[in-house]
Amino acid sequence: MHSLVDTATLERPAAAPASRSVSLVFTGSGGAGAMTAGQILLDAAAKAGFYGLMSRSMGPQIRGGEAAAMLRLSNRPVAALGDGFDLLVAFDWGSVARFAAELPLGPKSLVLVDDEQGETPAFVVASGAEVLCLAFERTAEAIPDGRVNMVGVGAAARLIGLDPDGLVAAIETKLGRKGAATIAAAKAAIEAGERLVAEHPPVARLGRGEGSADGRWNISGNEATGLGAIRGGIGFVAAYPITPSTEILEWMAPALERTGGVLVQAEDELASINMIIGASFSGVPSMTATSGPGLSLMSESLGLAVASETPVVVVDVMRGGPSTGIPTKSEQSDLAIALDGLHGDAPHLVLAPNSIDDCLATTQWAVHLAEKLQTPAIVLSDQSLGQSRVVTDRPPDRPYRAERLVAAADTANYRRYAVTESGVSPMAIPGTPGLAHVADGLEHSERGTPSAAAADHQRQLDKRQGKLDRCDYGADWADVEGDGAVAIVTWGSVTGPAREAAARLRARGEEVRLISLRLLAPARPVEMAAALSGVERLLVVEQSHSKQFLKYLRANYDLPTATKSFARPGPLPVRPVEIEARLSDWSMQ
Amino acid sequence: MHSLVDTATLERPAAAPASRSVSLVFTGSGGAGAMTAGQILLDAAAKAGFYGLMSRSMGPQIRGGEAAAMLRLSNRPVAALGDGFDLLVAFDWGSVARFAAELPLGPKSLVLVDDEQGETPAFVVASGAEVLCLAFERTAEAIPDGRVNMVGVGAAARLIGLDPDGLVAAIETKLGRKGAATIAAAKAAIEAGERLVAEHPPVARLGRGEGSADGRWNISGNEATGLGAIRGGIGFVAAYPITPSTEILEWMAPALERTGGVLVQAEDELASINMIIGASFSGVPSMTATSGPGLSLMSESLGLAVASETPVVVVDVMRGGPSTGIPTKSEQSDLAIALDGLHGDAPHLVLAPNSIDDCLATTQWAVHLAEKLQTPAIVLSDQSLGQSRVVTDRPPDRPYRAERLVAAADTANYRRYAVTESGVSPMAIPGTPGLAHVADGLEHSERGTPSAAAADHQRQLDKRQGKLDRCDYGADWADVEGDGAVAIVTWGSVTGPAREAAARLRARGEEVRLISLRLLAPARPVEMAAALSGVERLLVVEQSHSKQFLKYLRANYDLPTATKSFARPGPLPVRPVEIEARLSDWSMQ
Amino acid sequence: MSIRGNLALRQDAPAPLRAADFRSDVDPIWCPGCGHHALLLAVTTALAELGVAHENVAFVSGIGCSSRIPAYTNVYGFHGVHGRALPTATGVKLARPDLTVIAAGGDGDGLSIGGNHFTHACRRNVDMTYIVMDNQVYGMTKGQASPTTSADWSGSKLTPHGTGISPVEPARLALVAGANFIARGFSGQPKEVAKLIVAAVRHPGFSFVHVLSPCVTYRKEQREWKHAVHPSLDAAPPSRMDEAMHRLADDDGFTTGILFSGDRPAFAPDRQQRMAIGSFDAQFAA
Amino acid sequence: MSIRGNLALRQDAPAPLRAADFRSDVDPIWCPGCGHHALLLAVTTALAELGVAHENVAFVSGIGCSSRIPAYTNVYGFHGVHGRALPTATGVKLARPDLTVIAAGGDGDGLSIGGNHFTHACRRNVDMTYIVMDNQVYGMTKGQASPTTSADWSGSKLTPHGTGISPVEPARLALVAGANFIARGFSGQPKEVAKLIVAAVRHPGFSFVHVLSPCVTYRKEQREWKHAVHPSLDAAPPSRMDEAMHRLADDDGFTTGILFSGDRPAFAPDRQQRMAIGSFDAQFAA
Ligand SMILES: Cc1ncc(C[n+]2csc(CCOP(=O)(O)OP(=O)(O)O)c2C)c(N)n1
Ligand SMILES: Cc1ncc(C[n+]2csc(CCOP(=O)(O)OP(=O)(O)O)c2C)c(N)n1
Ligand code: SF4
Ligand code: SF4
Ligand SMILES: [Mg+2]
Ligand SMILES: [Mg+2]
Repeated sequence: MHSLVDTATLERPAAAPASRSVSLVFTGSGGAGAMTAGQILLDAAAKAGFYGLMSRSMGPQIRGGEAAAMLRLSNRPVAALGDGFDLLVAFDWGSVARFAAELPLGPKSLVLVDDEQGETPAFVVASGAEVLCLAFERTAEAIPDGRVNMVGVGAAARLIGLDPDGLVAAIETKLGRKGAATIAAAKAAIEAGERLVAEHPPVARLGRGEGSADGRWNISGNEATGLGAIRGGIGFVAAYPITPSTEILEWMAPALERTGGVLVQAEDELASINMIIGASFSGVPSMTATSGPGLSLMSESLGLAVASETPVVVVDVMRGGPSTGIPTKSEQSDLAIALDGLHGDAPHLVLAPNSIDDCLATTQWAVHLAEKLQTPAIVLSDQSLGQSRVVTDRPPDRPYRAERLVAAADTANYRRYAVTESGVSPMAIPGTPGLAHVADGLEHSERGTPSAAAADHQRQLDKRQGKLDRCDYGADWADVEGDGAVAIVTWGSVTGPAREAAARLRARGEEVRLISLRLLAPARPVEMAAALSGVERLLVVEQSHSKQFLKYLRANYDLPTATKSFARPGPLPVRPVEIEARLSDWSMQ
Repeated sequence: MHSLVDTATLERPAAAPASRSVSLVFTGSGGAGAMTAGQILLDAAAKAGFYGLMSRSMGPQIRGGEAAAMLRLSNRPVAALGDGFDLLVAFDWGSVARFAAELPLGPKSLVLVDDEQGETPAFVVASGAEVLCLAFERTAEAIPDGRVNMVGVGAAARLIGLDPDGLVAAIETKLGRKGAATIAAAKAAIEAGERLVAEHPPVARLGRGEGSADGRWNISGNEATGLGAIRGGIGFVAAYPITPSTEILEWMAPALERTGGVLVQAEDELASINMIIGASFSGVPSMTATSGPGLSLMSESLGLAVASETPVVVVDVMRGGPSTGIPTKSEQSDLAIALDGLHGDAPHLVLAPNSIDDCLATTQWAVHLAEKLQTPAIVLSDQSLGQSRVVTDRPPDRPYRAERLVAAADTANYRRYAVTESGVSPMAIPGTPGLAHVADGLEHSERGTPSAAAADHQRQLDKRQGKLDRCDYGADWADVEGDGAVAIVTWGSVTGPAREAAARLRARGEEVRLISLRLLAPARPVEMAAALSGVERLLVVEQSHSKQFLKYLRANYDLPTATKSFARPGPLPVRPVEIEARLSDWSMQ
Repeated sequence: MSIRGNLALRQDAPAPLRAADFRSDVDPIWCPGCGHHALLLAVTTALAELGVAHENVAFVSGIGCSSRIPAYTNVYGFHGVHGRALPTATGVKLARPDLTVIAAGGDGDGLSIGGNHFTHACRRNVDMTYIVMDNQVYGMTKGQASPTTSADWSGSKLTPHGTGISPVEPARLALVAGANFIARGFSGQPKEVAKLIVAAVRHPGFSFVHVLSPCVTYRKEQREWKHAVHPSLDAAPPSRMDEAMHRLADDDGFTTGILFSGDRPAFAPDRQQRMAIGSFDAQFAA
Repeated sequence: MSIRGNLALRQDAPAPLRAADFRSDVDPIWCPGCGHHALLLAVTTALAELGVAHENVAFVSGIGCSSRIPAYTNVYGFHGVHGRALPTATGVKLARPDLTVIAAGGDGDGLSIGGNHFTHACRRNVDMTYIVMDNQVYGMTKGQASPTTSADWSGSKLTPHGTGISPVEPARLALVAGANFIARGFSGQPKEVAKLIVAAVRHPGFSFVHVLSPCVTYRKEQREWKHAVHPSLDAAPPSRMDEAMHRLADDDGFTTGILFSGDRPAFAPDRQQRMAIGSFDAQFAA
């Protein structure tokens, strides 16, 4: 068993009548439809009044490779995958062993598999899970147009005790356009699936959720990022496709068409970043989305945005690195380059959403801040946020809009880079009479004329750093939750499991503080000192190999002597139980 | 007076008969020949048995702009410019005021200027320096083919009391090829210049140095870098021109031609870095040279070199940033990007020469380490090292050569990325039978096959970090000099003034330690702890605005509580007196 | 605001403007005698002739001696990084179709490091004008070979025996890449160059003006260009790519005038707002 | 070691090799039916036909479905980053002229992000072969338009009404950029493609082989290419650039065969060692 998780602690209760939370996964080779199965079950759970989350994991094959849809459903908002899976539905064994480490199973887990698949993979056997071989394939074949994944959905729904109404509604919404016959076939397959496991005791009894789908959202992180960008005021996007960020562009292209904006596919990332700099210089809030390799290519021109004081937003949906790395899997290892990847002294903004739905608010805030401070903002999302879907309460509206400080026409003696109290200088937008000037990446005087003088350099460096340092970022710089002398500090997607670990400890009566940084640069020493005040033990949690977040914290903040790091590279998600264990036993490495 | 230096402390003694050290500067508009004047005086001082150093400062004009040749000559090795200038020779006032901040003058300074130049610039007046108006131009005109800069050289040589023999020898070497008439004209102009100031008391009395030019070198940092590269074993260079690194290429192109290597001018920096990766993959130690903007563009492919474990050396001759910044002036602000500018967890080497002649040894060491550890090495030089010349003792030969761990033909079951004890895996060079494999920037198994498995990722990340951490770097990781509870920690070109400041304090009987890091990455916590042991007060000195070096130190090392930073951006050089002052008065910011 | 081609005209029609009305008070850093001085005059003359309002022109460049040009005019300018003038200009024009967008820079900036953007800008055919100030050398970095340098030029220490590499002919490259208008001029003839720039700006889509502009410091021999250039003898420039390929196949690289005048419509994404931002929410109802 | 053109021949002459002798044991990640499978066969067939020793071939690629190809052969391979196969291959060949160097990749890799290296590699004329596996789409990132995609293809969510941008014709671009050998093939005809690759590798200087290779997942309509391609009717390919420009001006983009066969000598810097390293010291005597 490759899992790093101690699966003995899995939550599934022996004959759990009251369980209102369940983790399950569908796996299968490309054609099997594991993703659709997961999607429909998530929709169904939402319609039945549950919260939930679905992550995806894919093999390297473009088509026909193995895929896993990992779900967690609950009557409480779900922030992360659980510690392991209660139920694994395998349409075929295929190369499922490649996912072994991503599929923690335990003796209490139940595994369903097609009964013609032959030998059970070693990691399943080793887990001690109960394996049930079912006639998935033959059952599907017996139904006209019946698909095996729908049989699996039926079996799973039954075993987790999900109210069947939601399932019917989900099918009708999802397959509505495909006509009555398709819907009928799907329903028949689902019912057949339910019958297949009718005799088996359920792994959970979800029933109906207390809530209702009304007012709830079902959204992916990449969609939320796109929506946040548009709400913030983005009117121009130039980008070059790259996994796992492309869905942001796919969502934004039609959306911008409707809002009167433009999205262009650029020839490469050097073009994307310079196109958005040009568009922003001309007055339109602009953005690009990419992943690590693309962000690397933008380094030089991000510096241009800093020096010329042109606001732009760059979303990096992180994947495994270095280099091409692991393009389809998640990691938090672009933190260092986002913070420090620009030559020269180039202060800029770095923000990170810390949940799937927070992609909306954080991206929107990034647009607002970039525009307000006339500087580039890098937003660090990752594959596990971007490509996962969540069923959640409708995210609240935030006041963050692009509001640029603009100079009035014919201002006398206009100086583009005038030193002001805030450090922000009114920007002249092309088309405004009397303010023509040249924005420049060379060091310059206040007027914008190139200058190599020490005094001009110092003045402009002070100004560019000062405007970031002096800005009031309010309470959103971090989520600080709970109290006590023990704290977890983390960022981004790892916040989900950290939050859950903290909640579990609190449920046991222990005080735990959670500090999840949303604004990573500029550093906020005063706010951080307050957040850390009284903390004696600090656990730094991140998904990187070289402890990038720990180093960032050490460089910028004063940390308690008893500071400990839990850092692991991708692609395995950090599980709540792992954080919990390290908090419970401080001697654990 | 714009200078940040307290010029009241200038060294020039009132009627100093025994002074054996002098600082002087020639300025003039492009055509005046200030650089040649400086060059000849430096050569002459060398031939007369002195050590010396010459830095250059240029205006933005391509041709005809203002230029300054800043010299320091001494009977001891010279590590840095002094605190200010004893003598300024201005062929014209031109735009010399632009250099004001770079030309610290004081009441004891002497300024020579052509007597037809009109009003003395305010900063000269404010300095209280004595101004002597001389008939430079008319004197030159009176001599057939006489050039004004030679008149200036003569006047300067006389005023610093330099033995005239060296001057004659320097002229003959420098102008030898131009024929006897040119030499005669130059000599006549020099003599006329000497006569012009015959009545004025000298500012110094150098006379003859104790040493001899024999065995000494006169070399620029960029040349030393090129020589170090070739000595290390570089056989292939691809690069794109950029100030202030181009002289490295200009020196290496003919040198490589002679050693059987190749230098190609690439279409851009993306091409340069990938060309050298290709060349190195094929077995030839390879290098490029660039400056900040070019290094930025190489970020992505540096990560490829890390992941594919292909050794390459990238020299960054730093200039003012961010963006295009101040291309002709020095700064240490590419430290952050050199350390952290790669996406993903991408451990690599970062080294920095800490004197002009150390460019040789450090570059040579970088070639050795990159090849030994199969990873990219970034060498951080800067404009003030690269474009300055030094007269110094012949640098000792170092044993550092490119020695790559190579796999033997037909090795059974060859795995390119095999996990070994050192972390270094034998590399198969194309042409070797039986070892064909694919080097890959995707994460991979030991064999090199792409893999998204957590276990392979962890294994290769461990290996790539481990090989750097476990290497024995010996004593060269830093220069640790002196003892005591007060220490300066610095790196790169700022080491020169720091070393001099420490020497001055020691001369006054105070104990001062100097720690100058040559190996910046990987961090050396054990060695650093030893170097810092017993230190109670630590002054961190660097030439950056955002305290990049301080942050690096905090992130990686445990520093004394009483750690203080002296950080200033370029282009003004850090002066010894400034460091001295901060050490003497700990309360000073 | 009236928009025609890549042209944001003045609304108020005051006295006709002259070239000097488009010069800023910044002194060029260029060497005395550099071809770029005359090219600057050509640009300001063209701007005056076009009758554009200062504030409606965006003049974008990269890095190089040539790329300093925007600062010497008094329209809106953006002096970006080396090689990226064209994507920057593309962003400006796509975001603000009402502006007249001109990009300029050197042969190194536009054809070496910026070469990819050049071919893609030609292909994309956004309504803007690109001027390459070609001196067949990197002036700013003190004289290295560029993509237009002839194979036997041995004036750089990096290529002391010549580059050994055939130069690329920018007009040919622009044509097969898809530029919609191609002209060639010589900075020694600033009035003619001004006319070409006027025609280029007025032409819809991506217009490319290749100007031979001597570097008197590193390529003194280029003073001879004045004897080499000769106007095109064609009555009218070709308007089809195949036709133009046939003509350029036989061109010597010194023909001045309009070499191609295509009729592809400019790339201009539809910009009408149809929907309020809030209305996206419905998509996400659980 | 015998070196002729871009060709490192086997020294030992054992039994003739077959295509299968150049396949590795790694399974392609490609979709069933993808054109790249047949192209792989063409490459291995060509290697066998060329009679090169496995260890003397360097096969370099970028990123994309196509760019995975080196791992499926058993020669030395380098799978680099997106768009940079050509500079990497250039470095290999300049450092090791004794190796046979082949680079390959997709239309996105080679003509979009890698477009600058493409034109400069053509110009530089280093003795190596470049194969573009053109499916007019980004397969790996799930179906976006590439520089060769026709303007009206609306299959991508990023360009739902078509790109509106004229595609570039790679052979034309290669020609004006300066490639010394240009051929076009169709992966549905692997034997013919193999022959083109053999001719390309044997030709001195930079040889470009443009292969139409259908993406059956995102461009199902490309299955029809088999009806569109037709062999060149020319007796012999043109050898002068002007001549070839005239021919390509009238080409429909589906002509297969050798389209240009130039005679520029390959760029190959002199590599003779004349001086010991220590002898540089004298330069620096004070
Ligand atoms: C990324 C980057 N690489 C290199 C440089 C150095 N550089 C500045 S201008 C220039 C070339 C200038 O040549 P060209 O564009 O032909 O303009 P010219 O000076 O000849 O007018 C180079 C290589 C740079 N500024 N940025
Ligand atoms: C710097 C960078 N940008 C983007 C990507 C994402 N990416 C991977 S392959 C690819 C395009 C593949 O298209 P093509 O080269 O035509 O090959 P195909 O898959 O069609 O064979 C892209 C955009 C990347 N890996 N690196
Ligand atoms: S170096 Fe050449 S291009 Fe640059 S300003 Fe001087 S003459 Fe002009
Ligand atoms: S997506 Fe297209 S190009 Fe990629 S493997 Fe599948 S068929 Fe081939
Ligand atoms: Mg030029
Ligand atoms: Mg493709």
